[in-house]
Amino acid sequence: MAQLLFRDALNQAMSEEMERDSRVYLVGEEVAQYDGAYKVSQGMLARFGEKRVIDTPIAELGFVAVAVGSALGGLRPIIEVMTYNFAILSLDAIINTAAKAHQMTAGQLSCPIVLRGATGAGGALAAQHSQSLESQYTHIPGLICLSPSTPADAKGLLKSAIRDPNPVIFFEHEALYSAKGEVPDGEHLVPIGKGDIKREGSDVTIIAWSRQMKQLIEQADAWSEELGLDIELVDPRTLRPLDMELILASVKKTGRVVIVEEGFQFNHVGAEIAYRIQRDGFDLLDAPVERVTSIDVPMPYSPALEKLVLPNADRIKAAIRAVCYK
Amino acid sequence: MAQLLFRDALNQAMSEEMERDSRVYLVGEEVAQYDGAYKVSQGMLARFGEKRVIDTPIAELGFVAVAVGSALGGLRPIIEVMTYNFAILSLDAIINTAAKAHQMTAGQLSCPIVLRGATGAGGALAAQHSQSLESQYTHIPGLICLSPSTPADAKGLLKSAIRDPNPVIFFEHEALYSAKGEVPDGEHLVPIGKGDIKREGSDVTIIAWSRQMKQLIEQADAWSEELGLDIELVDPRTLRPLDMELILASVKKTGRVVIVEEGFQFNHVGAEIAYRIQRDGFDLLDAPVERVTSIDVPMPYSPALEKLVLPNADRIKAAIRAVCYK
Amino acid sequence: MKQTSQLGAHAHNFPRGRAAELPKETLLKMYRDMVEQRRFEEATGRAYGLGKIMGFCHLYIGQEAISVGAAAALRPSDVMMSAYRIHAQAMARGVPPQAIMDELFGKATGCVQGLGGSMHIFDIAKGFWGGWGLVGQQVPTAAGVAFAQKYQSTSNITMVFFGDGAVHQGAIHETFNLASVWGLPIVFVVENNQYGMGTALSRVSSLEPLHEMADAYKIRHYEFNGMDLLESYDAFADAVDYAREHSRPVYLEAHCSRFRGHSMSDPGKYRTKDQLEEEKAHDPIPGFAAFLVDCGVTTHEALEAIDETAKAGMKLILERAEAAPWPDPELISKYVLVSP
Amino acid sequence: MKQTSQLGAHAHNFPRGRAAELPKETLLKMYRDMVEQRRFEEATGRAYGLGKIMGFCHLYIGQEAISVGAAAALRPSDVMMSAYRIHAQAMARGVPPQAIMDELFGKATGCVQGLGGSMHIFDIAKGFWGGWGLVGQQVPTAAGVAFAQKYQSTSNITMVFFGDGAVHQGAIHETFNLASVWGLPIVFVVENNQYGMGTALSRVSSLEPLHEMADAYKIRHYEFNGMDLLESYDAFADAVDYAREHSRPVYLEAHCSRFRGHSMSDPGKYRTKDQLEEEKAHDPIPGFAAFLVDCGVTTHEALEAIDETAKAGMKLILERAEAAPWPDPELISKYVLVSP
Ligand SMILES: Cc1ncc(C[n+]2csc(CCOP(=O)(O)OP(=O)(O)O)c2C)c(N)n1
Ligand SMILES: Cc1ncc(C[n+]2csc(CCOP(=O)(O)OP(=O)(O)O)c2C)c(N)n1
Ligand SMILES: [Mg+2]
Ligand SMILES: [Mg+2]
Repeated sequence: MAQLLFRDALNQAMSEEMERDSRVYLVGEEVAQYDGAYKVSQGMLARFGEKRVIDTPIAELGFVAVAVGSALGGLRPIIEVMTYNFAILSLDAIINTAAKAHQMTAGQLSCPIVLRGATGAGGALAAQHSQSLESQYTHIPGLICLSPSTPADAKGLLKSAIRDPNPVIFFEHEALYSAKGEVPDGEHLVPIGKGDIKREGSDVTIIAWSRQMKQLIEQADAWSEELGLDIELVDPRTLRPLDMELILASVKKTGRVVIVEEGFQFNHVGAEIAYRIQRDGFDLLDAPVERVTSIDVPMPYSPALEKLVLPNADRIKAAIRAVCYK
Repeated sequence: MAQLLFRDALNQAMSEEMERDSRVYLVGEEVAQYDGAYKVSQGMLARFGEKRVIDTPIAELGFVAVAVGSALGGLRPIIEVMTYNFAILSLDAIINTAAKAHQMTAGQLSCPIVLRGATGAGGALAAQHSQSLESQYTHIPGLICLSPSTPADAKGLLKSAIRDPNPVIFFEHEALYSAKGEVPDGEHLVPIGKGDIKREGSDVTIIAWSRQMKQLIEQADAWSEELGLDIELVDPRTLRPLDMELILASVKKTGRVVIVEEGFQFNHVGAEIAYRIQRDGFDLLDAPVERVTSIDVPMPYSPALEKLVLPNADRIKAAIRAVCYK
Repeated sequence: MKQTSQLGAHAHNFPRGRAAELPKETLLKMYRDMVEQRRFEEATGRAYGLGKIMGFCHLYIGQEAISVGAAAALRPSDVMMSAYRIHAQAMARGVPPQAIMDELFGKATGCVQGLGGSMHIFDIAKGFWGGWGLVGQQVPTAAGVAFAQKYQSTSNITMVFFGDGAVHQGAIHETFNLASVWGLPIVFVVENNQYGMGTALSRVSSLEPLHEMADAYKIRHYEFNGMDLLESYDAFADAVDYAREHSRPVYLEAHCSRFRGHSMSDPGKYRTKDQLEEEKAHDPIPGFAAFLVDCGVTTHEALEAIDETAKAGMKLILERAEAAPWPDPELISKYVLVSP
Repeated sequence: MKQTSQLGAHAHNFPRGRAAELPKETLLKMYRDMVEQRRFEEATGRAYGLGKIMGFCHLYIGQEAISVGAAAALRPSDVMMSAYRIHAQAMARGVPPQAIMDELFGKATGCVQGLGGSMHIFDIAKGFWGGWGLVGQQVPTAAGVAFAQKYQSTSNITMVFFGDGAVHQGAIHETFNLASVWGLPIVFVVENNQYGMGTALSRVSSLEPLHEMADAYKIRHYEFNGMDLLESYDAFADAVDYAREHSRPVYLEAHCSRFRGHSMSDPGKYRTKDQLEEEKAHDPIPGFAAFLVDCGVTTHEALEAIDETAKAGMKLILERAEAAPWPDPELISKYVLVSP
């Protein structure tokens, strides 16, 4: 197994799939000559040429919609949005075209795009550049939504996404690009729709993904010891469709659930997971499901405030204690 | 009390507030010369003139963003979007400007807009014109979201919205415009953030709003009798911020909850309500919270299919039975 | 507002006269196509009035010279894409009228099995790619199809229609720039019928004439009389050849007029009766009929017979649509995701 | 790509020479403003390198003739709005540099109390309205402010800045149309520094020259050398007067050059060293200094003294920013909604 940066794992996934399938191309702002705003596409212009690695003007609705159209026309675009904050401008193309084209044409067309780019709070980027807007996509039937927490999952899920015949929305936490992790050698695919137990434990289930899961992986041993509670970490990896089987199996074991997510809280993904757990696992629960989210405000710039707004150790540990009545 | 159509109640609310405050104006596609695509602004051009009732080109991002800017500049626009399906194009102005301007300027600016227009499935309008995209707005801190079910609430809430110093998103179900109801004479305001018990009952709480609530009001007596269960109908009216006090008081009484909403189910408003009920009312619940939503697909055109996709009597009654273990 | 009396008097900078080379059979077929479209839309209007067709429904009556001229200029392997006023455009492209009417009735035998309705007609095999409901949405989407055509080294092109109401949507401007920079083989067509719903173009637009905005994007552009079938064919034939040969966009402005309201629910109070009558004086069908007779291509009687056949055909189509089966409930979830 | 050697050679269709009427004190103040902006940005760069400033941070070095020329043409009651490369623009408008630096440090004494940072500088009392992070977002927003100015019958105008990278955003096109149709008193200014991040304009644009796109919208437009303070002032003075007098939009293209990377994290590999040197030869500050000395307005020594004072001032500003208090945690939720 090789140690890879998250960004390089993504680069490998795209490059391998572009070798494999000539219909796959990469398009977005700064992806070609600049090697990507976050250097995810480093070297890809040199390797695949201008036809398949394409810089766009800053016109998020236009270039995303054109790429969506190209998928209807038989190609398999990987569309990089610099961040999902900007992709708000592209939503019409995703919600009203990509997600609906297969159904609206009764199967005559399909829309195999991968929309991918940075999400989350990258560090003192303030109100407009720190959002986690996953729920704008998970809400929409016709879309598949992925959010990896490790380089291995990033590579394996992105390869699966590129091969999938449906529109896939792929979230990369801005603060993960430089994270390192082991990635299996050779062909490595992670199936869409399958979650992963990142740490086995018996007392309390923590459900999280993306950067929050990475931080939990780093803390779980220490916290388990400190709290005297054996923490199980469940990473859904796919946000839509949810792997409820895996989640409920963990709840069955622990009876206690904390959901940690970075976005605004009101009807974000955690609310959906919590709803389903209480509906399908009502008798398995020994305590109400708790969640820890960002405080529900536009992100302040000052680092002194940002760290209070994001989910942090104090708030997560308090939630663990609460569900364990400790 | 006068009997008014829902659309006329909205018209009265706007007209009264425009009489009261010269900063208030109405802008949108077809609102002036055509009297509104759904005739909500009938007669307002004639009454208030071209300066204050303004037709726009079809350019949802542009005209909404300009109106948002005018609110920063001291005006109080009422912005009619023909439907919220089209307002997807305006989201950047709402999420990144309107919702954040007050916080980003540390209070130096505020953004008193009312964005209002049609939502929901109006009847065989197919995949792109039948969406209930409330969660795109309820998710965002800095916004207030209202969704009335009766002409009286429509008038009272819209007047409160126009007077509110914050950005307010106001949802009008397309199938409600021609609904009739009593509206109190004289000055009639409904407070933001306060729900309403539309029917008192003791056995089961049904939470719903907008068109779904209207249909429940019409059916509740018959169903209570048929099922031998006394139904309580709770209408939050304000979707953000939620009146959890009222909701939990009802749950305390009944111990059983069904949420009925028309939109796609995944992380819609009902998920948030359910999450909060189980967290804050865990010990009050005798059964898991159930929800009835539209089937999670892009809406088919054929009336034969549409009626199966929308929440219907069979599915709602089954959910009531389920939470009552009947 | 552009006076309809100007409909016949535009500057042209495209080669004229190619229509004159069309064989007699083609001219007659084009006439028949216009008549069938007209009769189809009239039948649609009646069925809507009877509650057989639901939802939003927009008739194309008055604009038939555009759909027919365009279709005649395209190859079967080219792509045509449009908005929601599309029954006639789909017919022009060869989609069977029965499949369209069944779709309007919401039946399983419709061209999209009842999932789409009036606004969402698709028949990919025939090169008709819908059928999109958000004003402007189809424009970048179509540019994407043109992108794929170029990427795959086909010699096909894409033609996309939109209305005068759509020209202010930012997406269209973003697309013009991309199409120019990337050299996409696409023909943009604005059908300028002077109204977006009830709003006269001049009340909300500073773009006049519309097609000149293409100058900024270095895109070839011109206007033509969309009420004149021969001029329409000439304009499209030139644009299609240019886009194919140079792999470059073209922007055409078709001046035209819709004789009915915006949709079935629009009483059309924003036009006076006189104004409407004036517009109807430019009806493309009698105009072309007169031409065919004048040139000795055919006789009045033969044209009458075409009309009678079309009318009878529509009666049958309505009966069959009525008798067709409703879709199976399983359809609801069948095409949400592509099955693996 | 536009060669920088062309920076001094543009067609002009605005009246020249108004700068010549400016009093000596004003000319000196304008020089001082440019120098202070330059020194402020250099100080900002150093503080960023030391980790005192976080997040994204974009320096204005090279473009000072634009901010200063613009501000000199505006009235205090006018509104100036911009994107995220704004420290210098805010200073030009009179926002105290200390309040800006404190904001960059994330301190409670910043102009938005630490909530905004580098990209989101606001001081409404001074007529500086930010400070917006989505490319193009400020343009329709500013048009809305102009709408309010007109609605309220003020004689104020709004001036809004955006970059060459923003000109393809659909929102800007939608806004141009609205501003023209509604007759809004607004000056649109594109600062064409030839790059949007690492992308040279010509690689992604068919708009050349940029300002000519305004033709389609019937908006007055012209270009000027944004590296020349006097030309800049002339251009802005004319535009501001025109917008105010006629309640009409104007579109200005300012040709310019940024001497640093896009943001602090951009190594700027897309420009050769030679190219950058060539651009720096047009530095507006020494150019204006030479003019002032040549005309006998002042001496080299006096200008040196201005620079020394500015440098010393920045040292103090950094020290104070360092010492300023962090915001109170209560600020987090204080301004999410307007308190009743
Ligand atoms: C994004 C969006 N905004 C608004 C509408 C509502 N709408 C439907 S058609 C229409 C008018 C379009 O006029 P035009 O483009 O001229 O086409 P025409 O109807 O004349 O063929 C409007 C406003 C919509 N469907 N989509
Ligand atoms: C909508 C949106 N898309 C992309 C970005 C990322 N981005 C920030 S600045 C920038 C380049 C803008 O260049 P230009 O408009 O020329 O301004 P300059 O930086 O040269 O001042 C990009 C792509 C963004 N902030 N917002
Ligand atoms: Mg039209
Ligand atoms: Mg630039």
